[in-house]
Amino acid sequence: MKHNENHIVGYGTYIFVWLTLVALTALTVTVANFDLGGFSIVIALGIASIKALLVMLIFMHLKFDDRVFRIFVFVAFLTLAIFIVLTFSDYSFIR
Amino acid sequence: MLSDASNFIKEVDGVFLFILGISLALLILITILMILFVIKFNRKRNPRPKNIKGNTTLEIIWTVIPTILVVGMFYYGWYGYKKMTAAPKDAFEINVNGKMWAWEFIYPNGKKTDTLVVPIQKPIKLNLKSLDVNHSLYIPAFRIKKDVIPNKDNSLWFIANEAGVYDIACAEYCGLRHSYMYSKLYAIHQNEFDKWYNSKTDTTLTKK
Amino acid sequence: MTAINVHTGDNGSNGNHLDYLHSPKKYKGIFNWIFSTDHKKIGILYLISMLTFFAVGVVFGFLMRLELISPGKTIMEPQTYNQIFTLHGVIMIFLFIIPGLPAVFGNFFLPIMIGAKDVAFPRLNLLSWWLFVIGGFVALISLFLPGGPADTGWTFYIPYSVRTSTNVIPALIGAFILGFSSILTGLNFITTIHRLRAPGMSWFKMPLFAWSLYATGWVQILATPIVGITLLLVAIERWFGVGIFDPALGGDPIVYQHLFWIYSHPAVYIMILPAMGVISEIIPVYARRTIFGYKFIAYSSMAIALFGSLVWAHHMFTVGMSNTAMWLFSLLTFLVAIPSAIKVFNWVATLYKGSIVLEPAMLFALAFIFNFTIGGFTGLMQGALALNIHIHDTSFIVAHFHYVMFGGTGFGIFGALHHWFPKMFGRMYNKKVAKIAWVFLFIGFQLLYFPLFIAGYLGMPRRYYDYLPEFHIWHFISTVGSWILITGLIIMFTNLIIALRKGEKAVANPWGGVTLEWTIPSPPIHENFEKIPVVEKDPYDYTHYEELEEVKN
Amino acid sequence: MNQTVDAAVHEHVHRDDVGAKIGMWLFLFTELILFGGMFLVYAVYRFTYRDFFALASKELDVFIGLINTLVLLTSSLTMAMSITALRRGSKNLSLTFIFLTIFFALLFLVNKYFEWSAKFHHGLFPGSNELLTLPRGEIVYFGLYYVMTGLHALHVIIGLIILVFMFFYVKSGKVNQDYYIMLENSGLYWHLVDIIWIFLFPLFYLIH
Repeated sequence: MKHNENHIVGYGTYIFVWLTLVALTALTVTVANFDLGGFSIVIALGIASIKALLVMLIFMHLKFDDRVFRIFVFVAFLTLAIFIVLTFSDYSFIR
Repeated sequence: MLSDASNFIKEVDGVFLFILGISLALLILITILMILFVIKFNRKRNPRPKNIKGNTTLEIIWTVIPTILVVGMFYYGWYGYKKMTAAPKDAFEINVNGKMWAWEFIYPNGKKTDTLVVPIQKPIKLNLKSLDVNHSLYIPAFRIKKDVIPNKDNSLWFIANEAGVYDIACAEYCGLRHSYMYSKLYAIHQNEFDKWYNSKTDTTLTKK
Repeated sequence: MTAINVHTGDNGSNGNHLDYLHSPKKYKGIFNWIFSTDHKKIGILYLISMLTFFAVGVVFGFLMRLELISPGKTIMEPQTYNQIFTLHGVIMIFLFIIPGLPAVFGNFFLPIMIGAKDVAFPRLNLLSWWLFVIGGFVALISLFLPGGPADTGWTFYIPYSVRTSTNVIPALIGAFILGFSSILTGLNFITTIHRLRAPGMSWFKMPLFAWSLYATGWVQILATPIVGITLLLVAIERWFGVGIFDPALGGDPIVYQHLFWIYSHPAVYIMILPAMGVISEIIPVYARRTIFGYKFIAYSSMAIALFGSLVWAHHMFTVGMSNTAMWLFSLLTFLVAIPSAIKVFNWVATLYKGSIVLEPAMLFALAFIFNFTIGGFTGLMQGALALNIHIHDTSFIVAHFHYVMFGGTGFGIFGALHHWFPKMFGRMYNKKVAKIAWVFLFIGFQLLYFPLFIAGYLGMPRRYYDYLPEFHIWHFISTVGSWILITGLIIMFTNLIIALRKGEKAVANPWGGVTLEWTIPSPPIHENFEKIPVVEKDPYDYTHYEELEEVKN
Repeated sequence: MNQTVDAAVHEHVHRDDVGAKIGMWLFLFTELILFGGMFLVYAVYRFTYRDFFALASKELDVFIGLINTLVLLTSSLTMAMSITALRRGSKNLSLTFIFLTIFFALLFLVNKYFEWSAKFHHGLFPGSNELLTLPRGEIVYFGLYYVMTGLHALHVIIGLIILVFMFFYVKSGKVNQDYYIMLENSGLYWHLVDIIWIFLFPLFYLIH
């Protein structure tokens, strides 16, 4: 656990990630102009998830921290996903 | 268990007795074991304890057996419930309005009543609508209940097997006079019902 | 680990350190308490405030039962009744049962049991108590406002909660603040357990109470925010007329119910899990043997926390959900029964070949198992769909959750109180009186709640101010039961309060326990341990009793 | 987690950086679930009122949303870099980055202010007569829009206040090369605010 604590992420990595994030933003705005039906929400949320993942892994240091943090974050997101999926077991199948 | 008033009594009371039987057996077993152990392994009688750390076989047994039992209970409950969901196509449909704090029943021919009158031996479907807050139409003797919720089309159905007078209650808290939101259900023979249904004047059977 | 001094005459202190009640003071008088970051003092603060709120809740419950002793008006108007049952629910749930075990006994004993000097964030701990008190007062302030307290039931169901003219917003904001108090406690405990276990105390050498608090902590963190935001949204809706849940503005009352129960069902496990942990502590001590199936009990705590978070919609089987949701939630509800059953069987098995002595705490533990088993089985009945339709929203449900919450958690709290009282206050109560109180509580409890099962099955809906004459007998028995129960409460608390001043000095280890809290003086010193212990043995290692007797023979 | 760490922790019981970080993450989860509850409400209503949502979202200005997205992403970058700077010992550079982050946060809020006031100018605010004439699906859309972006803006303000404190802490040396966990935790909070916006942006501005 200790040795990871001393990892310092360089400016270059951050700027690279930031550029990627900006590019993904541009992509999602561009894609939104096309009518893709039900897919548009999937794509929009997919891109947003990639962006969020990048922020968490690099900006929030999850990639370099102890494993226990990644497990925690996974559990938290899983819980939220389960809440949504189970609620939709009602709404998706209602007549 | 108590009557044969509606077509769902057998399922509901059946599940109840099924679970009650298993529960009672296990409750008695657990209680007797506790009392027995407390007496038998009392400190006076048994000053030297034995440190048993566990037993995997036992753990597996008392994981697997409850699992089987509860899955059985689940299936029994689901089976009974499925019958409640699908109203027959030829069901006689009555619209029900729930409002603070009374019920209103509207028949296909436009007749409006504050008590529910239905013919026996015939599927009845109630279409539930709320005019204000949540209510729940509950006929205890028939073992049925459904919430009446604004912006939502709920319905329930039943067959009244025996002629008689039954209570209709509101089971979802709805404010000041929630506990007075009672009405009556009159289950009568078809020919009697037809006569009542086609008469213009008499809207309730309370005088009868 | 230091040798365990069973029944030695002294209180375990070597005299060099003052106990926590007399430790060096930073502030004077009451400020020494309400600004203290000592986890033990905060635990006591919680105990006092929680019991105060409990007393208020009991009074409301007593008045409700009195009103229901016979049909028609007995002592109050319907509006008063509706407000009283709402307050009874809000107080008992948010101010008594949820903080009851984690915040009081968890705060006091978790750090000691895992060999730490304090929790991970002592100042946050104090903040969480402050939030608790503030939240409690905000929730109760409506008693004195024109319009009176909310009359919505503790569930605040939409749309009634945006229609009623009573003071709903204070109750909502109060519950929101209390939610954050609960979250901070959970956050603190999880971090404490991850970071501050004594050297050698691996996860599977942790006492089971710590395990249950760990599981509870996760539920507190991952479920409570949902109800926080939901209640906040209702408040915003009432304030600004924003359309979110109100059907008149396009909202959906069902989505409110989903959100409400996503928290409020797991909340039941926030209430019961620590009580299960307490029972797992009490039984080995008075049976004087190691717990049966340690790992299975530990894992089942986690399993309950997990499955308990997936079953909320079984409160909504009559609202008209899709069939898929119906069978899914019914099945999941049944699955949560399995880990609970495993615990009960392991507790009973722990009695086998023990050396049992029926001290008050043990009696409460046995009553817990009995009540919880009844509560659990009647819970199964509600998991069964066909049957749920009939008994949902009847007094059957009222009886069921009182069996779990009061007969279970409530008795668990009383058990914990009797088990740890000498350690917390360094005084011993009168055991005979405690046992008499237990008899009153047990009989009163059964009389109070069992008739409600019968009335419920016969069709007595809940939250009724008035009822049909056919239910009279059951309500009458129930009300008489409430008097017996309250008599028991009065005897019990009088006994404990007298013991605070006049009880004999307690020894360090009056019951012969082996977890870490029994190795330190009663009451504990300021930072619990003079030297952080190194743990080698299992948490419930009673083999020395076996050996002790072998030497004798 | 091994024993040596635990022993080390006990020696410095008042300084446990990893513990502080665990606590911060746990707190972030509560924030995540808090917004998650609203995302759940959003999902249900979008499912129910698909077309109305698409229609109502045309009222929002994608350009302002895009600008704000870029502003927040950039503020996350400067936030992350301020920690690197501090840990590499360049205090002044770190202060500059924190200052930039605060600047971007303010920019976001100013932008948000103009966006909201434009809406208010058009009469689209909760409880307004104009809003109540719209179809129910659109009322709900605007209800969610105001509540979700409003609560997000509140978090930006809280983050802003924290960052101002951090600026002075770093300046005074209370937070320094050795003891940077406070700045790191503030950063975690700030990035979470960013992540929430990453999802809010497509859900409110880009749906069609």
